[in-house]
Amino acid sequence: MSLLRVDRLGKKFGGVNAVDDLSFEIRPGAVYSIIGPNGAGKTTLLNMLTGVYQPSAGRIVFGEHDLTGCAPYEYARHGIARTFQNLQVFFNMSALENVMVGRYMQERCGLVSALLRSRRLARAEHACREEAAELMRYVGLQNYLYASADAMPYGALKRLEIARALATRPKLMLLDEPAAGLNPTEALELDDLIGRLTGRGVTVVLVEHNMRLVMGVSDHILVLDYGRKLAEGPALTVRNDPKVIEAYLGSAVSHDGTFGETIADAVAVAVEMHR
Amino acid sequence: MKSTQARNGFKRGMAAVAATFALVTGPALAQEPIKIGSFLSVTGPAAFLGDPEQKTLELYVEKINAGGGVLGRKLQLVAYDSAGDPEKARTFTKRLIEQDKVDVIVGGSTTGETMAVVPLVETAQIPFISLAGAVVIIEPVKKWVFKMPHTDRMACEKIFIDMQSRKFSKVALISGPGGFDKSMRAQCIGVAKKYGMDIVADETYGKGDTDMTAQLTKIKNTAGVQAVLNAGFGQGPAIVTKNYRQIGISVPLYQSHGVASKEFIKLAGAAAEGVRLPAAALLVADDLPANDPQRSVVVNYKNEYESHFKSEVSTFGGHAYDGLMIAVEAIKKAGGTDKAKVRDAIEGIHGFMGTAGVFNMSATDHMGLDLTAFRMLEVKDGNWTLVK
Amino acid sequence: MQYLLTGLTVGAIYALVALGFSIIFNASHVINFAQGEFVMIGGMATVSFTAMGLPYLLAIPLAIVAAALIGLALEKFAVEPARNASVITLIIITIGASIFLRGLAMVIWDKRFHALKPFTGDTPIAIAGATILPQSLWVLGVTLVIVLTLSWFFGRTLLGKAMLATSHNRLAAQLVGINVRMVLFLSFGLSAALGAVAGILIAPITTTSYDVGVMLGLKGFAAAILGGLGSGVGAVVGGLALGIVETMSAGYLSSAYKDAIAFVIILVVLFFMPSGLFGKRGGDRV
Amino acid sequence: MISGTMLARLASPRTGGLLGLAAVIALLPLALTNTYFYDIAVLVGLNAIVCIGLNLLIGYAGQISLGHAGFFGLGAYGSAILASRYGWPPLAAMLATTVAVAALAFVVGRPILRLKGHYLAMATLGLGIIIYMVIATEDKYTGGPDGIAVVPFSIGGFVLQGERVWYWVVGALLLLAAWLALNLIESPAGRALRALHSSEVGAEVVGINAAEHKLMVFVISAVFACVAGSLGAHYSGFITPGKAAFLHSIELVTMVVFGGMASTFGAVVGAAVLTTLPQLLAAFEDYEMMVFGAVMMGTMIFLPRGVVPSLARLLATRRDATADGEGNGV
Repeated sequence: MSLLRVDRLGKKFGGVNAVDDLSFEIRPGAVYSIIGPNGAGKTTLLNMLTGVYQPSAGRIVFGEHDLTGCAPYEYARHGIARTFQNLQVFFNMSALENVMVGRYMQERCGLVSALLRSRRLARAEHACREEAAELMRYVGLQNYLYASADAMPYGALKRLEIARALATRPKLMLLDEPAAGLNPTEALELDDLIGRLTGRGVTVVLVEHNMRLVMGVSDHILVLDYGRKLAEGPALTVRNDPKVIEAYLGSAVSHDGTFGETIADAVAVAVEMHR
Repeated sequence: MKSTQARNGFKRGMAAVAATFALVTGPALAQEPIKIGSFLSVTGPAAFLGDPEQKTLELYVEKINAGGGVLGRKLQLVAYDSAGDPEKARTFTKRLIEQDKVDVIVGGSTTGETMAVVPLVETAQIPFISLAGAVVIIEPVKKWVFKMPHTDRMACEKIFIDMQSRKFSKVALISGPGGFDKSMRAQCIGVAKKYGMDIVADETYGKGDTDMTAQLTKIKNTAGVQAVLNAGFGQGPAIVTKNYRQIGISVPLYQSHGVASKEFIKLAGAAAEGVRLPAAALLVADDLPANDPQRSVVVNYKNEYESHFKSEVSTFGGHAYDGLMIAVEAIKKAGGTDKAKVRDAIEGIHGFMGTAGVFNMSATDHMGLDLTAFRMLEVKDGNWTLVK
Repeated sequence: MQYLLTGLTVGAIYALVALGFSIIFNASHVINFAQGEFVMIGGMATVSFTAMGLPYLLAIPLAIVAAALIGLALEKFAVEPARNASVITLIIITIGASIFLRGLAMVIWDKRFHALKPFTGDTPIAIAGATILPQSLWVLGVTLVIVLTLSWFFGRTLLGKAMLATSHNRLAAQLVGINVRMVLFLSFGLSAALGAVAGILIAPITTTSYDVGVMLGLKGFAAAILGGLGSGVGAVVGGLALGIVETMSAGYLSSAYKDAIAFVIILVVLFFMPSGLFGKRGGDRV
Repeated sequence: MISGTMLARLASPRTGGLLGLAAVIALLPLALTNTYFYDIAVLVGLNAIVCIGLNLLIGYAGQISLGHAGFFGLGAYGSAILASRYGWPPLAAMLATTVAVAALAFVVGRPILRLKGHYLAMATLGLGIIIYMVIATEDKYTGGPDGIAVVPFSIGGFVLQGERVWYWVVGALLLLAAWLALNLIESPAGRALRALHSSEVGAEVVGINAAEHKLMVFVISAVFACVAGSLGAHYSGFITPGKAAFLHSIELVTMVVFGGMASTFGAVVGAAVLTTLPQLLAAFEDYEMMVFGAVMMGTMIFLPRGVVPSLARLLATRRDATADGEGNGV
């Protein structure tokens, strides 16, 4: 049984196909990575999987529900959470409140009881605060419990987004380049965090350039190129797929270093694969 | 002009010092001044009303004091700028009554401002002489409220009488967005039947509009229009007059007393030629025959104002003059500033010659002017002339 | 026909004011609520220069320069010191500036209305059954010249291109060596001058006073939004459209509600084109 | 330990701030030596109620409105027409007007709030102007630009009259308004508002329906304005369309930004300062406008976050306080 099914999905921007005729399925409980060079359509895909963009063609089915055409908050209410490549932290709040916003769906209450601050709400708020603090500790932000978001370093903000996404109690969590901009130590900690997420029963979709991270945690990999599926399969199969190696090295050479990170990663992958 | 307030504050401070001295040296020597309160639209869209009004009040309070004051007491003017905003007018009136404890209020450049303070003066029981135009101010009669200018209804009547004499009966109306404009429009429509006038078109323009040819074209295309009446003040009527000539409407154009100043002719330029309007005699002071009983009053005021401020006199300042003088007259008659007595004295004003005409107040008429107070004027060679 | 001519004249003025809004918006993303005040300053300054006996040929450039200087001063002393503040704070600053300028004008000049003589005579010209004042032709002609000059300026000159680049991407512009602060500074001067031109052109038709800027500023803003903020074509089309809609509804529908009708149309347009007629349709990038 | 939590509670904006506001309202009459001062205080209170509501919309949800005077005017005229012209009991007139305005805000808010930034500003401005024009033009019902008289407010035979009585009524309502606003801000819905202000996408992906929340806060702020307008009409006894005009809308937004966005007490301070300032500046006469403009500019240049948050921040840095310098919900 699949958790998420994507069927012939497409997205056009002014005549250019950012994502084209893409189909795949995600099974529950796994780490599913999507890789590909810059501009391959990874973030566009993620935006469609969370309702931020409306697809031009195709369908998105989550569990039993066809979510095609739904608004982002409806995706969230069905259990899909995400983080962003360009941070979407609420900088006008404290870190703790950021995570508390994540608890919105469970905590939602009527307007009247919000205005009058009913006893039930006050109690729920207290519990919410506790749980948010717990989640911050879980992602390793125990030192920032009282910080305001605009005073936190970049790496901490990335984890704050993960905590906020976790607070929604998702079934599926989409991480958009969680390692970008992190130093090597922080990136290593991320491996561990992703591992613990699956331990909690959350299915993870990882969009990432950091091949070391991808190869380390993925169960299944989808390789995109120019919005189309280049390869897909278990991590071991994909890493040995000659098409992938060629595309990666080829693109790296042809684009003449524009994707510096990718080149380094690709070489690393290539070396690793031929070992 | 620059700072009556500061000056007042200074005076008040001095008075306090003097009072302290008085306490030390014995019984008070100086008597309390008589306080005239005022709130006027010195700024804002009705500034062309409030500005000459305030200047007039200041000028004449000074003059009266120089002449020994009233009943041996000096006058003190406390004036605020209500900027055409009724809310401000209300607050300042409260301030005049509660804080400054004035004896009588002369002010209220616009009808909105006046009407906003009516409940206050009625409760506080303080005589209030309004300088605004609309007929609602004195109809129904409010015990403590009087007004100086002719009503808009009288203006309509005067114009319609003139139209009758020229054998017109089909009239087009064009009016502006302000309270004055709307009130006059309503009054004119109200009395039109009485004078056998048929309103065949009724157009309006908006605040700050820069062009009225659209409305005027509509009037031009209306069949049978014999005359056009423009109710409005400020910039609008000048534009209407210019556009009127531009699109070549040939029937006569009437304006209201709202533009009764030299400025209108300046703004509208050559297009103003032949425009008629009802106004007080002040505008044609020098044209009045020597035996006209009003002549000396208006000529004196005109010369006084124009030599002092180096700017042309307007009827609006004249209303302030009338208001102040009637207040002073009433205080004299009442023999003091007892508010009820002053009110009764104002109501008893009879045969008082002001710039607007002869005032005959009564319990049922808190304005006291009749149609003879209005003169019909026409613009000729860039100047106001009496229509004979 | 008469309605169309009138609408075009009125619209041309709105367009000039709207262009001023757009230029400052492009440079700073701020709506300059003091824009209408430049219109007033242009008209009033010309009135007082001619009253001093200066001929139009001297008085008009002087008035435009005066307005531009005030625009530059506004940028230097009010906007520049607060450049790190949020956009809404800057907007409130410009509102404060407009009140200040109006107060200043009231003290320097007076509260009365003033007329300017038309540039070339007062005799209406008949065109196809309608009439138009020579001054209206001036309005239309000068607006056309200004629009052409501006498109040349932004399309062909280095400074113009620099200003355009800044509006598209401030950071990138900075990186290629454009002095972004200078661009912001100049944009205030330029749009103040534009406003002044509008004020001078319209003064002989409508007369001028210390508070004419309020309504013209408002209409200019509406025109800029209708056309799409930051778009030059949009400002011109928006201005003309607003002018024509107003006069048409005054002529055919109800003159009392003509402004309301104009705003209803703007609202409807915005509901279907949330960035105006020619505005940039940008989605959020995440 | 107990006293510790008590202290923390008192320092929180909801408890401490409200107590402070209550204390100010209770003690202010000591300084109000005559009814003129009471009058000013009542006007401050009414403006503050509007600003608290408007601040929820502008400060917290980040949605600008340049048309709120329209709702204020509708409240005033609804009460005036129903109560004075048709003889409804004032309370019933007020409730009916409020329901009608809420419904109007709900209907027009949906399409309008889809717009963003300056376009939203334009749309709300247009809405306000349309409301104003209807009020000013339909003189058969509204009395036109010259305004209309309003009967005093009365409940079951008891007539609310006199500045002192009104002072306590408006004071109590102001406290209520502040309490409601603070509650809302601290609730999940309030956090949702602040979240969508900062990042609409970020808010949506945790399940917040941004459009619904914007609409909700738009309606709430319209209701605040409407109730204040209705009270103001009964209080002053006479209203003109100026209350619904564009300039009044600008004035309201200025109060909010001046006092400090996203600060309930800032809204109160902004209303207080900008309502009393013209009274203080009356002494400057012709220079009043200039000075007023200069004060506005100067304050926004030197305290760009608005008076209350900027001063709070200054104090916080001076005391070198703990990490929570922002003080949300102040």
